[in-house]
Amino acid sequence: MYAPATGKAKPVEQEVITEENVFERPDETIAFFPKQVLYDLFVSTLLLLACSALSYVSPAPLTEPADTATVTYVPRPEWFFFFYEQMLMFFPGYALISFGAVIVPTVFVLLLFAVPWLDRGPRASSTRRPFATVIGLLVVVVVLLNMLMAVSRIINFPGQ
Amino acid sequence: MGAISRARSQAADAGKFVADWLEHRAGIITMMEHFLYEPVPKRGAWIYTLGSATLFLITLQFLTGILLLFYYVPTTDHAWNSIYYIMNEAYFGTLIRGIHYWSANFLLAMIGLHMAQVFFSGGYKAPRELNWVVGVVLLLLVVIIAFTGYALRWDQDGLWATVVGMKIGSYSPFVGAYTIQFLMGGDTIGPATISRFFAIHVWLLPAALAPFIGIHLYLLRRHGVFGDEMEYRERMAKLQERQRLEEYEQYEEDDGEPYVGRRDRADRD
Amino acid sequence: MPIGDLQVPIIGKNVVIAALVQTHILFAAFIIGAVLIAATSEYLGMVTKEPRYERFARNLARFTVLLFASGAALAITFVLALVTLFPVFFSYLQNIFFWVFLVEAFMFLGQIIIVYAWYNVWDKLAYRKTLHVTFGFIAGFFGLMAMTMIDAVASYMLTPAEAPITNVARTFLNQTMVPLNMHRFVGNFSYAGFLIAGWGAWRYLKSTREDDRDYYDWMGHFGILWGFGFLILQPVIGYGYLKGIRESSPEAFNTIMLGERAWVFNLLAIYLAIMSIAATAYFVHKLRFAVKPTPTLRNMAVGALGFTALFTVLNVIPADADIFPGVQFAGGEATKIPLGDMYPWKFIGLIGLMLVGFFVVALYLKATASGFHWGRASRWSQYALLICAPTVILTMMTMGYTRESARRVDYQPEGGFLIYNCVTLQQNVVNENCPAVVENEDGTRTNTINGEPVPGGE
Amino acid sequence: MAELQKDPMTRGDFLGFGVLGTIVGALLTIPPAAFILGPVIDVNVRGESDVPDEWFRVGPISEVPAKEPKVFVVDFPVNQVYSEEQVIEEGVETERETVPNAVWTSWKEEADENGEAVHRIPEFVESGAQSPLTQEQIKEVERNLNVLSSSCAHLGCPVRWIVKEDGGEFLCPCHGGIYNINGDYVGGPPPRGMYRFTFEVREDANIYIKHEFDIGGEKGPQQPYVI
Repeated sequence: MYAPATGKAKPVEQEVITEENVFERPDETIAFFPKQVLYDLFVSTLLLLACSALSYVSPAPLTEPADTATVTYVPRPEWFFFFYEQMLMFFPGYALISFGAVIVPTVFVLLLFAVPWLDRGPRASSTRRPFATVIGLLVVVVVLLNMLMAVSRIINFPGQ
Repeated sequence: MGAISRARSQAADAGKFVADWLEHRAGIITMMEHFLYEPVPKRGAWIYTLGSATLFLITLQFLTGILLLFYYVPTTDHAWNSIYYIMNEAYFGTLIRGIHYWSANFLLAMIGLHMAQVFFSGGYKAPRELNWVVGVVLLLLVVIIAFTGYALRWDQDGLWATVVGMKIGSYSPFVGAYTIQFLMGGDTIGPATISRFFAIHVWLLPAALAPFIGIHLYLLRRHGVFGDEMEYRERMAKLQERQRLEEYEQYEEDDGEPYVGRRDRADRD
Repeated sequence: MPIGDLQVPIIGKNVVIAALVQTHILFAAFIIGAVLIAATSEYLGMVTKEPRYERFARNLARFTVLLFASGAALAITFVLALVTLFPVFFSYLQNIFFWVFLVEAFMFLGQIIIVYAWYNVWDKLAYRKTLHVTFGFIAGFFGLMAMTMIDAVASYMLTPAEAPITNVARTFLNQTMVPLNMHRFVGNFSYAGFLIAGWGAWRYLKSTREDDRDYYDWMGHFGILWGFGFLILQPVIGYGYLKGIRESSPEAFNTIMLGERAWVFNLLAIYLAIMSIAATAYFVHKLRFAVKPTPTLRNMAVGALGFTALFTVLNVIPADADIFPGVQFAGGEATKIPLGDMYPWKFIGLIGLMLVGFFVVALYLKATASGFHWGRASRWSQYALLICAPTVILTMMTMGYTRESARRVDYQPEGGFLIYNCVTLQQNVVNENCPAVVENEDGTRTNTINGEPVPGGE
Repeated sequence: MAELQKDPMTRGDFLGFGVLGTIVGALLTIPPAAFILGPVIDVNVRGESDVPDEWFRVGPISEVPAKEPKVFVVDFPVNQVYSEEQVIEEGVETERETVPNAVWTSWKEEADENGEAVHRIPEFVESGAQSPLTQEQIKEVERNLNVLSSSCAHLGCPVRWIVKEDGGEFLCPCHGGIYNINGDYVGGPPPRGMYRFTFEVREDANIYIKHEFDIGGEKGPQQPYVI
């Protein structure tokens, strides 16, 4: 009634590996159910414990009620918008603000969508496709550095 | 001794009967088997938990979000008080809202890691391009949900981050004014702003997010987990071995004498 | 004689420090850049199996090891000079940055051990190339960490955080720490790259044997690729750096950008012009020898050369007629030169230079991927590389002068600060909200340097 | 499962799909779009603003000090959703929703020949203004008064007044935008000076403003985007 699924992949000898079917099947596989689900559950429990502990150690923030007529409050973006706010700094002046704030992120998102069609090389490992890897690392480094610059600007702002 | 063994066999038969009945009616057993016993790559199992951790965090957000709905009131003068109530009066209120807040932060970090892992391991190569596109759509939805969610608590942080965010939005060419009036529900911040953000954060975007997660998982299961090239080391080695042998025969046919060694690449013409 | 009153007879204290630190930085910047370039070249040699990468990596490593000792000697004499000539200031700096200096010392120690070991085991580890290459990158990493620590001190002197020195985050991550570190990280590669290109060109012109000509022609190409490739990143990082200075030390910004030392940036624009035009001309010339000739790309490259010239000249136009303190024409400060002011003209110039630079480098990399016929480059292209080498050394020294003199806010020979708005050149504390001043319990404030109470402060 | 069966589609079926499809499609897209985009239509097509087009009292001009700006808080009633006038008139007892705005008021400052800052505060105001002001007194006050919105022109953060040795300046804490006491642009990322409210001074020596910025030039009064 139910098809028993074999654990081992088909014996490799008879199969002729060609350019197309080399990525057909990994060398060694494990069943999803016991092992992989266990690893996933392990990581998930860690995350849940972290969230619960943090929600008591440093509770979700709730500052004083909103007041649109304040002149003493210093607005700060959430941490995941730090790099975006810092990147805006590189586009001063009337024409460049809308360019840097809207057009640059839209172009970035469109490029992100088109990644599979921009990098069509056969090989998947990052050492075999240096162009894509270098650009990927560049983007990661620029984002991290902008985040760091935002942090140093926020903690050092002469206002407070 | 007879009673226990008889009870066990009766239970086994009953179990089998139920399983067969369900299988015939809904085919659920085969579906579960296909879901659970699918072979996945072994070597990098721990790295692939990034994706499932993201899934877990999103389900956590859905759960705690729905729980928060029981107490939250989306009007300008009660929003803050309702959250104050959750944090101080409701049993485990701090925990539920804490999880919602912290797992949101972890979710964005985890999505970053998951995307980086898939990008650097080349997981978007054919035939998995669509799954990458759906992933980017999920990323955008989560970022906008995070932005709208930040405003709902209607405290100083929330309000002013929204003011700055919308003012940035108003700089977009052509549609700048319309998007900001749509988000604010008029041309100034008021009660309509918070109810619109509430509607977007609680229903519009999660309702868009859920099916895309479904598609993401369906596409994953359709092509199987790619993992990393390290999962295909042996097959790659066999392929290169076979190609090299073919190359040698090619030399022998062209030159007529057995192959003696690789011709120097920088041979000057 | 009170402490710190030691005077150097003829040339004065500041010139001693300046001479020592300028020469040291010329060695140190090259060493940090060259170690990483050699490690990358070794990795490329391992991957592409071409012998020239290996030969280049080994020679560069030997040259770096030779330079290392003298660079270190200069550094120690520089610290010695600081301790003797500015004892009060240096001991105060040590109070703030003791741990940073300690970490820097250990990073320097690590760098010494690994760079020498890395070079000497070149043959022993030949069979485990990957391990040897990782050694090279670790050596480079140690060098960068040592530089990061020094940058924390240097950026603090120009833009001290207003927080008390117990606030480690604000003191280390002060306003210009991150941009300065990025600027120097990129600067090291660009500086080392141009020097390598200059050396390659010099040897190419002198070489007689055929394979020598190929090798040194390739070395010039490899050097200029590093040099110009990283040079085009500098404008945007420099912009971030200057914005950081403006936000936290406005007078320092005015001194170097609008005040008496504005000519320094005109000089920098001239160096930038020479290097950019020389590099782009070299690229255009080399495209002729590509294995897969691409005529369309070559014409576009010629167009790019035109644009580079246009944008660099736009950057060189001074803002007003007061070119150099003492050299004015037609009314000096008052007459504004058209196309001269920063916004929008110099801004367009810099952005244009960067975009054209990216385009040309991408074009050139595409041609490099398909390979070149080496050994046939013209003499003029090598002269272009030869000009770049001294220019990049002059740029390094001008930039050093700019940053250090930014604190000479009031331009009197005796005026200016050692730590901006806090410790003056005569090593006494200036105002009360400077981190050197500590608020004790009973509300009075004492100056931690000489212990005297500081008036006011409420 | 039964295998697939593909019958050909006749012209009639196609027409059926067309007509029924348009009906359902139109009903389920046009009204919902208007429903959601209501505010955009109100503001852009019918030109209504959420804030009634009336004058709101800011405060007496005597309270504005000579050398530095003073912030007043003005509560603008907001006609949005459940706080619209029509809703309230039908006997539903809800007090009006208001958006408090911070308004910086200061006397104009100009530098005379030798660069000294001169504050244009009229004498009769300094010596305590009697309530029925004459017309030209009003004219003089209106010429020398700055009534500025506290929202920074760059990204809308609340602008604050920083006292410095030579007077002071408006500073936006978010990105370091700097304006002088008259609200004109001095430095930093903002693309223009601070927004000015359309204001008038009446006989009772009080300042009255409307909830709109007169950015002047061809665009004329501009409905404030945010706050």
